[in-house]
Amino acid sequence: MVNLAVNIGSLKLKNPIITASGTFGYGYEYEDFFDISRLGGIVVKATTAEPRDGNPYPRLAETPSGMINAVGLQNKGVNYFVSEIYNKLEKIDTNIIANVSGSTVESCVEVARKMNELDHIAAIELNISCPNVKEGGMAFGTSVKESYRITASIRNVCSKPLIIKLSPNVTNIAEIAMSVESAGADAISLVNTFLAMAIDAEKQKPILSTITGGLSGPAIKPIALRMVWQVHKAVSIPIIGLGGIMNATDAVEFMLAGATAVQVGTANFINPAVTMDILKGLEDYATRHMIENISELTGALQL
Amino acid sequence: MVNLAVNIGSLKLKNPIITASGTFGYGYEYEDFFDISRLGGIVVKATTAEPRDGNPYPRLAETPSGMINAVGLQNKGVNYFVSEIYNKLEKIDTNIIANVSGSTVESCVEVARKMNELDHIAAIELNISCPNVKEGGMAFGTSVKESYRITASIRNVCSKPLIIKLSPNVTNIAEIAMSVESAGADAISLVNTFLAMAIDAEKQKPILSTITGGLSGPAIKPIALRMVWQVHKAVSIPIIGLGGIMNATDAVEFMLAGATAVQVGTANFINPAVTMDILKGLEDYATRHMIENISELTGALQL
Amino acid sequence: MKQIVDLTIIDTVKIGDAYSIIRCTSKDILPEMKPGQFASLKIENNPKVFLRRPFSIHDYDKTENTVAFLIKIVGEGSRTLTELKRGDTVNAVLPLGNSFHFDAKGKSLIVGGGCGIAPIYFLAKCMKEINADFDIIIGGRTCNDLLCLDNLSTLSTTFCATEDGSKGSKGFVTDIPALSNNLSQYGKIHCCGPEGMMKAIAKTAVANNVFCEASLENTMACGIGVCLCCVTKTVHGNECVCSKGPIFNVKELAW
Amino acid sequence: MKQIVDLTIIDTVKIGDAYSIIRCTSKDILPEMKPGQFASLKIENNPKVFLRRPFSIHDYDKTENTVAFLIKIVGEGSRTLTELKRGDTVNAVLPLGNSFHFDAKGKSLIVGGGCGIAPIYFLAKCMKEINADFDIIIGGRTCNDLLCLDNLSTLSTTFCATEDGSKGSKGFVTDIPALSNNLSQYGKIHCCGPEGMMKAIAKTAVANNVFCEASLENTMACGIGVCLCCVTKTVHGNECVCSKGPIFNVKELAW
Ligand SMILES: Cc1cc2nc3c(=O)[nH]c(=O)nc-3n(C[C@H](O)[C@H](O)[C@H](O)COP(=O)(O)OP(=O)(O)OC[C@H]3O[C@@H](n4cnc5c(N)ncnc54)[C@H](O)[C@@H]3O)c2cc1C
Ligand SMILES: Cc1cc2nc3c(=O)[nH]c(=O)nc-3n(C[C@H](O)[C@H](O)[C@H](O)COP(=O)(O)OP(=O)(O)OC[C@H]3O[C@@H](n4cnc5c(N)ncnc54)[C@H](O)[C@@H]3O)c2cc1C
Ligand SMILES: Cc1cc2nc3c(=O)[nH]c(=O)nc-3n(C[C@H](O)[C@H](O)[C@H](O)COP(=O)(O)O)c2cc1C
Ligand SMILES: Cc1cc2nc3c(=O)[nH]c(=O)nc-3n(C[C@H](O)[C@H](O)[C@H](O)COP(=O)(O)O)c2cc1C
Ligand code: FES
Ligand code: FES
Repeated sequence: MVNLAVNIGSLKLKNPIITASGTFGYGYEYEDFFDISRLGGIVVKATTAEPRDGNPYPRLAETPSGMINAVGLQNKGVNYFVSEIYNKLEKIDTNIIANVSGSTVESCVEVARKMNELDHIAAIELNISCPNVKEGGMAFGTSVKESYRITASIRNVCSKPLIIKLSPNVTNIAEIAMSVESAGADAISLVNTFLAMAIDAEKQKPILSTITGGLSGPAIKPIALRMVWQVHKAVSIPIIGLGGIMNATDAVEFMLAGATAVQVGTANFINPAVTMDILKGLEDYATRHMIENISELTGALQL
Repeated sequence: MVNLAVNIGSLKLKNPIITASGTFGYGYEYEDFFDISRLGGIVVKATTAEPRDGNPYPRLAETPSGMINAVGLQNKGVNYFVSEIYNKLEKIDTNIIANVSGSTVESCVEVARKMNELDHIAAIELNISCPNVKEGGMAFGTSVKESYRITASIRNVCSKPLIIKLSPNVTNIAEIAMSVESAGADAISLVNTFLAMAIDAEKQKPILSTITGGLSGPAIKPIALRMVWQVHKAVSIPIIGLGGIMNATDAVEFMLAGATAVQVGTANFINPAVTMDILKGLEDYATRHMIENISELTGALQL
Repeated sequence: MKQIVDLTIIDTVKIGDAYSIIRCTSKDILPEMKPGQFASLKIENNPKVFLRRPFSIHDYDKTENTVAFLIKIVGEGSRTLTELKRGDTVNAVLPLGNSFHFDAKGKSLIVGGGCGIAPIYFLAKCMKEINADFDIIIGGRTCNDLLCLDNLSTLSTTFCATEDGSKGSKGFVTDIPALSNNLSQYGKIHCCGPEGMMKAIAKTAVANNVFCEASLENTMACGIGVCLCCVTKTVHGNECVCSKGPIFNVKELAW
Repeated sequence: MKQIVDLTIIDTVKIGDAYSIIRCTSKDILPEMKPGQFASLKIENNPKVFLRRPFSIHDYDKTENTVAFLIKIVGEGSRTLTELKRGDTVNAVLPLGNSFHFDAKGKSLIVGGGCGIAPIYFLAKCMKEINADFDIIIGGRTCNDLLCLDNLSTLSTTFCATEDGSKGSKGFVTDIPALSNNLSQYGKIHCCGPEGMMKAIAKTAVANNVFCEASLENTMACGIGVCLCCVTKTVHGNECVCSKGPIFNVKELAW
């Protein structure tokens, strides 16, 4: 029997498979497909202080082994979340992680403060990396100073485990990671999407209403893996790795590179039950390699 | 009849299709497959001041819609190039562009100075973006100051059109582009490869001898396209776009985003004659869209 | 309940160059499906396709445990599907989305254009089953785009229009008298087709104060309402076509 | 001259679970090929494979205009190739690389292990054509890995070894007396197989002062010497296996 449990600081996961924000709704949308309480955790879709209608259509472009989205943090705001959504999440027997987003430090603090009061929210993931909003978002995640400032501000109001989700659109990811670590982050998740663009050559127009959007899927996996590796060498807080994970092998790769847990995003669209395949595959892998505790994989890359 | 000719500053190309450095050898390796003089230009493989044996094997990992290489600028040095290779290039009736690389400004200057004396070298592409060498390389391309310094130094010894090849591994590509423009670059080519990593999950080891390498191929196209678009808005010198171009549609997309010409890299490995298919497709596209001069496409994206 | 199922192709029928109907079964009992709902099909063996592709339920036979799709070839995904052969499998997530709000009260009108005829056939079949009174109008560019005309005609009075006049009346479906003059005879209109066509119908319907619902298309990633990529502008803000639709009361749409 | 050709599969023969021989032709005249050379095959319809895959020329028949490959299934690319059927096409760049330096002077030895037997058959056929005097040794883990044994035996004396002793002598090819004791009877040794096997042979050959060449494998991107991904360490520094090889005099290798 493999022990699949891992810890992200004080956050205990029954297994390292978490679903990524924006790709798994609030979880219950997937209840038809499998028992979602079997997940290690669910990061629910981004919540902002005010309701947001998101970007205009079109918001999606397919690319080689990937997709670009330009959703733009559409959500009904934190108050709606607290009053209408939270009670449905209480029934889900796994870690529910809130994804806090916003265009100003103050608005993120407001959301975090409200989320912090909800018992069944196991942790807060601060999204400082959304490429699809005009202000804030990625701007926080691409500056050492700004990423420190916003992390420290959220830390102030957040007694739950605080995970900072980094943007990959930077020259030096390790620098940003160290900055949020020193600002009090309990963990780091990376990567969010890469700023990208798709063009309709026949119409001679951008495909997305916002011209650029965020690239996700297997296309970005090699870069995401490199960043997890670099950050693993630079910080001592746990890392949640993601970016293009489609199967158990991909998940193992991220763990070997230094991730304690992983998130699965775009793959949920291709196969709504993919996380269960990954979980099964991870267990098989551990058995095959005679690994007792899956946590042994973290950073176990042999050089 | 479509006029396919384009100008990169004073450099005149019979068409916008150039082959990318490191993916087309010295050109003559492809003579069996098609008449290479039909290309708009050929960027030959990187030349450094001293001979370099490159990185140890393995140097290659396949990834979703892409590949990672860790060649590490293997070449026999500029003197060998001048005495043994150059005379074979003289016979090729298209623009031969030298790709100048090195780990110090001085060594790049030395190569550029020698290349500058060769009549049949039409232009110099300075590679400040190789992710596969310990010193220099990408380090020049990820700093505004360093990229300025090296560009200005090469400009001093280079009377030929000077193209600076940028690294995509940066937070703000437009900033770097403006820096090399102000240092005297005649054109910009982007992108070089993305720093990436591949792991063999079964062996629990990195696939590449150097752990990380450079990602190329269609996987990176959406990010490359976004960067060309950003740089197009920021500078007024011509841009040569590349990154994952596999067919004529891809080439058109790069031109619409702001490229005056394009380079084809990894695609040459999948189909050694792909550039001729792209050329034909570009001509068909222009005919279909009633475009008389292909240069009309540059930056023609409708917003 | 939504399911992920491996469908096995029983037969494929080409209709002209551009369309194909693929009929499938499954070793398990297919979930109940309603007209207007769709499936999200996985495209295998094509490196150019990454995401699933949405296709309306063209036909569903509970007793025979079959489901059919009418597919227009417009790109790599649809082409790959039409190249599947008897015995091949295709993975589907289904049934997705809401369904047409049809009933047997009064007289209804069903309008389909081009591959918008796909859900129309299943709808007409279901309406016939409840003995509803309804007319059908279908349209297309040429007679080759008038899909399933014969099958539809067996279900109820079917008018048709082609832009080139090669069959039925020449012009758009909106030129057919049932739609242009006599609209108030209908209690409900259900339509599916090109957006331009549906907008024109919606306009007349609203003017005549007739209930009208339209089946929207959109590019989709998840198909189940989580990615928020497939939104359409409604009077309530952006709503997902895959989960709040694909069938919308045209009054709700910001058309 | 290297060419890009669409090959049409004439037949495929499965050998056990792990191997397949695919024989192809082309509507155009295939370029002249020599033993030891390889082709770079494009894998279609598999999203998991991006680059071409190199395979040795297992057989080439000029008069019949055919070329054959012996393929061991090790991953997605090789599996996809072995699933091709008669009439399917596969795009190839060929012929690539150098070839074995064989001749009819003195007596030669050919050694093949596992799927390293692929180029060995074509080599033996060509040596037979010039009436060369040669012995063949092949080895494999079990008798299932002793490929083409019958065909090889018709060409010359063929010894074999299996690790489990299920056929021929038990052990490695290097345990066969021709290799272990009698090596100096040979003027030249040509080998292809697992690196460990070739290194062992090379060691004995060098010790006995016998010319020995080995066919190397490597992961490749371009196959024509431009990407510099497929290097092997030689006494002259890193050299490309695809263009300077795949056949190397073992003395040149930094083994
Ligand atoms: C709910 C729903 C039900 C549908 N039902 C059917 C059906 O029953 N039969 C049928 O043939 N088609 C149907 N479609 C459309 C079908 O999904 C698309 O034609 C298909 O996804 C195209 O995939 P492709 O890979 O062949 O083309 P792509 O290569 O993806 O696209 C080819 C061209 O078609 C355009 N395109 C792609 N998807 C759409 C779309 N959804 N709407 C408009 N233009 C598009 C692209 O912009 C591009 O120009 C439906 C769509 C939705 C959302
Ligand atoms: C010049 C040359 C000639 C060859 N001739 C033949 C031949 O005639 N018949 C034959 O069956 N194979 C031959 N090979 C090996 C063949 O190219 C590989 O088996 C094939 O590329 C694997 O592709 P894949 O997609 O099936 O496996 P992948 O999914 O790419 O790899 C599966 C596993 O095999 C390993 N692998 C992949 N390529 C190689 C390689 N080149 N050498 C060693 N291990 C590898 C990988 O590391 C991985 O563990 C030759 C290779 C070269 C370089
Ligand atoms: C449609 C879509 C919506 C997303 N929305 C969010 C979001 O609201 N908050 C967030 O932090 N990340 C969001 N992401 C990013 C993902 O959580 C994830 O970081 C990214 O997609 C990379 O992982 P993947 O390749 O596995 O999808 C979104 C991604 C997609 C594709
Ligand atoms: C094997 C290989 C070797 C390369 N060598 C060089 C080089 O020597 N100099 C250089 O500037 N770029 C080099 N590149 C980068 C390419 O020129 C190109 O910028 C990159 O591959 C992106 O384009 P692509 O996706 O079309 O391949 C190399 C790329 C590959 C794949
Ligand atoms: S396709 Fe994802 S929300 Fe509709
Ligand atoms: S595979 Fe490119 S040099 Fe050998």
